[in-house]
Amino acid sequence: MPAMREFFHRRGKFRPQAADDGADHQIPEDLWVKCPSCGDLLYSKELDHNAHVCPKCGHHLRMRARQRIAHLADAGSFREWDAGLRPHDPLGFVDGTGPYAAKLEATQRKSGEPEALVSGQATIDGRPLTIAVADFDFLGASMGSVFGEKLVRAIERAGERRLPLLTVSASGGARMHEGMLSLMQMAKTVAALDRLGRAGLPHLALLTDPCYGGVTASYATVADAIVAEPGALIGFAGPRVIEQITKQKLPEGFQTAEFLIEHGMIDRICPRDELRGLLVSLVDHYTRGNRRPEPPDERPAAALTAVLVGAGAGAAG
Amino acid sequence: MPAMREFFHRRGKFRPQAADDGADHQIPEDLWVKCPSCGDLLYSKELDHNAHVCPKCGHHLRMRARQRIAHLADAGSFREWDAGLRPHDPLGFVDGTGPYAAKLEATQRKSGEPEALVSGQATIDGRPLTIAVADFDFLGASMGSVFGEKLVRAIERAGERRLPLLTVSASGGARMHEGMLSLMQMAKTVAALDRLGRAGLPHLALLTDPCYGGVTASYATVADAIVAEPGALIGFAGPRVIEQITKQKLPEGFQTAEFLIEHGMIDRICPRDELRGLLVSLVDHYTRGNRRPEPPDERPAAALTAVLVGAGAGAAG
Amino acid sequence: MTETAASPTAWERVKLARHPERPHALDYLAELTTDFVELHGDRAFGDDRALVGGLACLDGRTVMVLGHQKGENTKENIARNFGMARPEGYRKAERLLRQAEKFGFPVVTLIDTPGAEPGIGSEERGQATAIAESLLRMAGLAVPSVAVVIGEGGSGGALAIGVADRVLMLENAVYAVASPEACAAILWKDAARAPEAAETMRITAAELHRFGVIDEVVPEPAPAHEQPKAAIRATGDALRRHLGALLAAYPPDDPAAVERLRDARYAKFRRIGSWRDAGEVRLGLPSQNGSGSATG
Amino acid sequence: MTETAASPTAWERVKLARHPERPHALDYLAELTTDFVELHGDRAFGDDRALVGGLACLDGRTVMVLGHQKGENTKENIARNFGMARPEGYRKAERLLRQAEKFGFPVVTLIDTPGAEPGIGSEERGQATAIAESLLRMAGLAVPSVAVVIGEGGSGGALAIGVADRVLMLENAVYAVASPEACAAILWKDAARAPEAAETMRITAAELHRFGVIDEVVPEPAPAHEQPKAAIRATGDALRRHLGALLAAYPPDDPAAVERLRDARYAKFRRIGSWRDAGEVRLGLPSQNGSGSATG
Ligand SMILES: [Zn+2]
Ligand SMILES: [Zn+2]
Repeated sequence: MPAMREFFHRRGKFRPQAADDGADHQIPEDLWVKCPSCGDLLYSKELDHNAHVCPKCGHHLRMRARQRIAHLADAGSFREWDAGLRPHDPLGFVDGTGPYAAKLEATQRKSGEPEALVSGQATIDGRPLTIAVADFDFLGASMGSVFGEKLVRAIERAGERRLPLLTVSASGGARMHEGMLSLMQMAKTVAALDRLGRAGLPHLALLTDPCYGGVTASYATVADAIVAEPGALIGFAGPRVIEQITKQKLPEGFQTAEFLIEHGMIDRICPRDELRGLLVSLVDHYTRGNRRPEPPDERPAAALTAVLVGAGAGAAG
Repeated sequence: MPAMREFFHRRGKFRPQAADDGADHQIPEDLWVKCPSCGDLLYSKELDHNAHVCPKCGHHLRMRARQRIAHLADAGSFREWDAGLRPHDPLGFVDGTGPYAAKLEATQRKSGEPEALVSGQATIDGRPLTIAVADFDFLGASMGSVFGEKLVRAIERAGERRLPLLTVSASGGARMHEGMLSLMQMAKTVAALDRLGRAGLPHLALLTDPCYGGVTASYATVADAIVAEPGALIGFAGPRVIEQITKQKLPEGFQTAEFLIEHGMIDRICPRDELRGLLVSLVDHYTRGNRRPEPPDERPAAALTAVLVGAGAGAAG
Repeated sequence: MTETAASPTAWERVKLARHPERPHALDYLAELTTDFVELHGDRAFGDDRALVGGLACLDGRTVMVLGHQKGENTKENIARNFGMARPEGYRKAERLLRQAEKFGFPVVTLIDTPGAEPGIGSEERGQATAIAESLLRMAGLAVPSVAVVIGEGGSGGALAIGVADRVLMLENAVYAVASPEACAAILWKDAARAPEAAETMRITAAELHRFGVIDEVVPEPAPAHEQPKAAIRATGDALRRHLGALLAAYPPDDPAAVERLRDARYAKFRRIGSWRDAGEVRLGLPSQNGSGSATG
Repeated sequence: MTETAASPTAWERVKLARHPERPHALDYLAELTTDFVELHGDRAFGDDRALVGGLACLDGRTVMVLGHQKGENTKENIARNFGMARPEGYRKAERLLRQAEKFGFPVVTLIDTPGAEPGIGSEERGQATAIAESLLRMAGLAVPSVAVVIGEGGSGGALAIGVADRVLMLENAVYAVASPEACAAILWKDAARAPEAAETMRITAAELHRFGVIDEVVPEPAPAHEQPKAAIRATGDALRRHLGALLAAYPPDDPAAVERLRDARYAKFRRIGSWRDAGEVRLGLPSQNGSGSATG
């Protein structure tokens, strides 16, 4: 995740919701949270009730993956998939702070998640869909083998069950600790989406703050409709890297959702309290349209499903 | 042809090779031609031998359609199609200088052509292909009904005979005197090219000076490979119109072939003396590739040919 | 300008078509569709507010809509560039047309533009190429399409979203190869002769129907800026009728229908034009509506 | 840096892969193909000289070639942006991939880039989107494809043209999720630790072969900058062998082969990765080459 760290430090705008320096900041943060935009101290329960939007200035604070699912999905509708998949250390990777394996354990303990992606099936206002949500608190939601594998299984199941797919992304990029295996998840997830698209099923992408690198440059932007949250930072290279390399001052609002829509890269910016409504409309449209028994390029849907089932790595929860 | 006239007057750069003011300039021009770029007086026979490229400065002067065919095609190989198609005046169009019908007659007499497009079959270095060449001396090669109809017939025959298509364009745009019937030739020619493409046959486009409006915005840029001559002016709106509307000075080299390749709009700029070689390479490549019995979107070639034959308006020469 | 009992002249219709209070594309969508979700951007350079597009529900069916959009006031007109699309607009159109194909959405386009923007940036980013690629996509579209000229049909920038299976046109809309002013400036050397140019260019719905360029004239009981809802409802009726007929003839769930649809669309545009064939001194005028034939 | 009889370290290989005299994409085309016709432009914004593409004849067959292109000297390096492509480059690639599909040309890509350009303009014009769309097109390509990492395989900007049916890699090429310098700067807080980072990142051809990321290592009898023709010829041999096998297995004139080809490509990338499944405590390491398996 080449770009991740800078989001914790740049201009003091981003608060590390879970620092990865080993210190445990959880106790004070449980009660009071400082709004990274207006600086107000917010009572964390109130913030929870307001879907983590600052009641003072409207800033959209980051959400954990399960918070996001709770916010978007109908109560009790979420059935998780592949919760048993765990990352390990295929490269024997050791960096300046120690082995990757140890870092994984610490992160799992602190975040309470086994990996940076939570996936499953849920309903939104009664509409069934497949959902895959990145968790920035797990190593900056960097995409490694398990992130990719869980996402691909979710995509395959969306194909099998003929359900729309919703991805909710935030990421610092590919996970460096798994080397090229991480980079290849870009190819793997996009390839799965290519098949989903040929089967005529929609992929709706929600981009949240911050979304960078290999995630933005792969599955997250290969979508039929791309929605971003207000103010979210989204890009390929991180702002600090660009500043360092180009020696140029970045323009005001660079890489915000508002910048992206102006440059034609996303379909909508949607405030969090209107997200469910927009997703329902999109699901309805793409589901209504999805009447053609054969995808545009002549592939019989039955054959496709068979392939997806064959390639799929097992039963779903 | 909204943009045509300005090419005769702008900055004194363009010499009217056939003026349309009724005066007959042919006698002096037959012998000496002034290079529009360096101003040198060139003996017209010498210019003919040099493929209308100024021996002094390399400027590519405009060529008549039949000069172009003689230059590109193998000697004696050209068989013309649809020479009997003639424009007429469907709208009863009368402008400040009189009726369109009278203008057509005068233009035909002066240019020696019945219309602004010459089409047929020829070989280039032994490779058979379909060729359609615009003649700027006929009302600025504006695209009206006959231009469109002849081009569409040529495209359909390229499909029937499974030959590559080469179009050589120069134009002031759609022919205003035939109103919306002219505009619709954009749709008609592009629709024919859509079918040619689905049949897996290549369209090579050569853009020559000047190429504007409805021609650039339709068939001429719907091509697999787009080649332009050096210095050719190519665009959508004419430079004078843009200057008048925007009140901005146009950048140096605006709308030249060199400007277009820098902006990603064309594949190659090719000097006239290398054109045949480049076209042979392109024909060879696209003909070698053309092995798939079915076009990418599953349409049986046989059915397509049947449709093309059915829609075609008669036998070819 | 007042509307008379007699038929308005071509030039009067130009003014009606450009009337600032005439309903624009989004007014039609608000009245005729539900659940409109505008989709933005060309995924390469920008979002053009002069050409809007998105998903909408028409009689319980999702359609992909595209339309030029003029502003309702000066400020909005500046934001929407007076309905003159840039290359980004046509590339957004092309993107959404591909999406319509992918999901089998029928396409509805609403044409209302003075023309594609003439400008330095538009040339730099390939205005001609963007229009041509939109034409190509519409010509080969795998789903049924209906275009409606609701106001100003200005040249190639209008046609870019007009290569549809059915082309309808409001009674007081105009559709022209160039603006009458531009035509007059070039061919009369006097832009003030625009009314004459408008007459001889044959730009009214009735004339274009006679020439086979459009398929049906949508009546305006009163000029649309006076009774917008009436015009929009009449448009809705025609739209539903044609879309219904197309969907019945080319069901989205019948793969063979795609080829028949493309063939029919090709045949429709293939015959437009008028010429004389020297051998027999005959004309090839469009025969679609059984009218418009003449001998030279 | 000298080449030793012992196997070079990862960091030594980084330096070999970046050696300015190492042959670049156009050198391969000049040596291995005939009649190369470069095609330019993305048809929307620009022509990126850091990513070249065009038609070339390989053993009597036309192939579509794409490659990152570094400069041969400082001046050319500036023109070619040191082989760092901008969105226009990836959009040109995507356009030419579509053309390859249309005409049934097999695709050959040559990977050699420090990475996609990080810059303000590149972000404005959607670097991420352009790479993602190139990935998507390669993943679904209807024709066989072979990618060769000939020098520096830098992150997403390299992978954008690397989703091929066969991925080959020269012995002294490297292919990495990030540059060792960037990795060291972030994870060691010290770019000077790049040699260590290079080691632990597993970026050499031999290691990536073991992990199932690449399909074959192309031997360099001597480092390619010392004996360029030998390296190019070895690459040509491998290229021809793999392309031949793909064309035999998936003949361009067999429509059913397209689906089998896509399925096989999907299966190839589908299995890349390494994880533990809690239920059985097993690993899902790539099995393609029968190696690289380990227990956690
Ligand atoms: Zn706040
Ligand atoms: Zn000269």
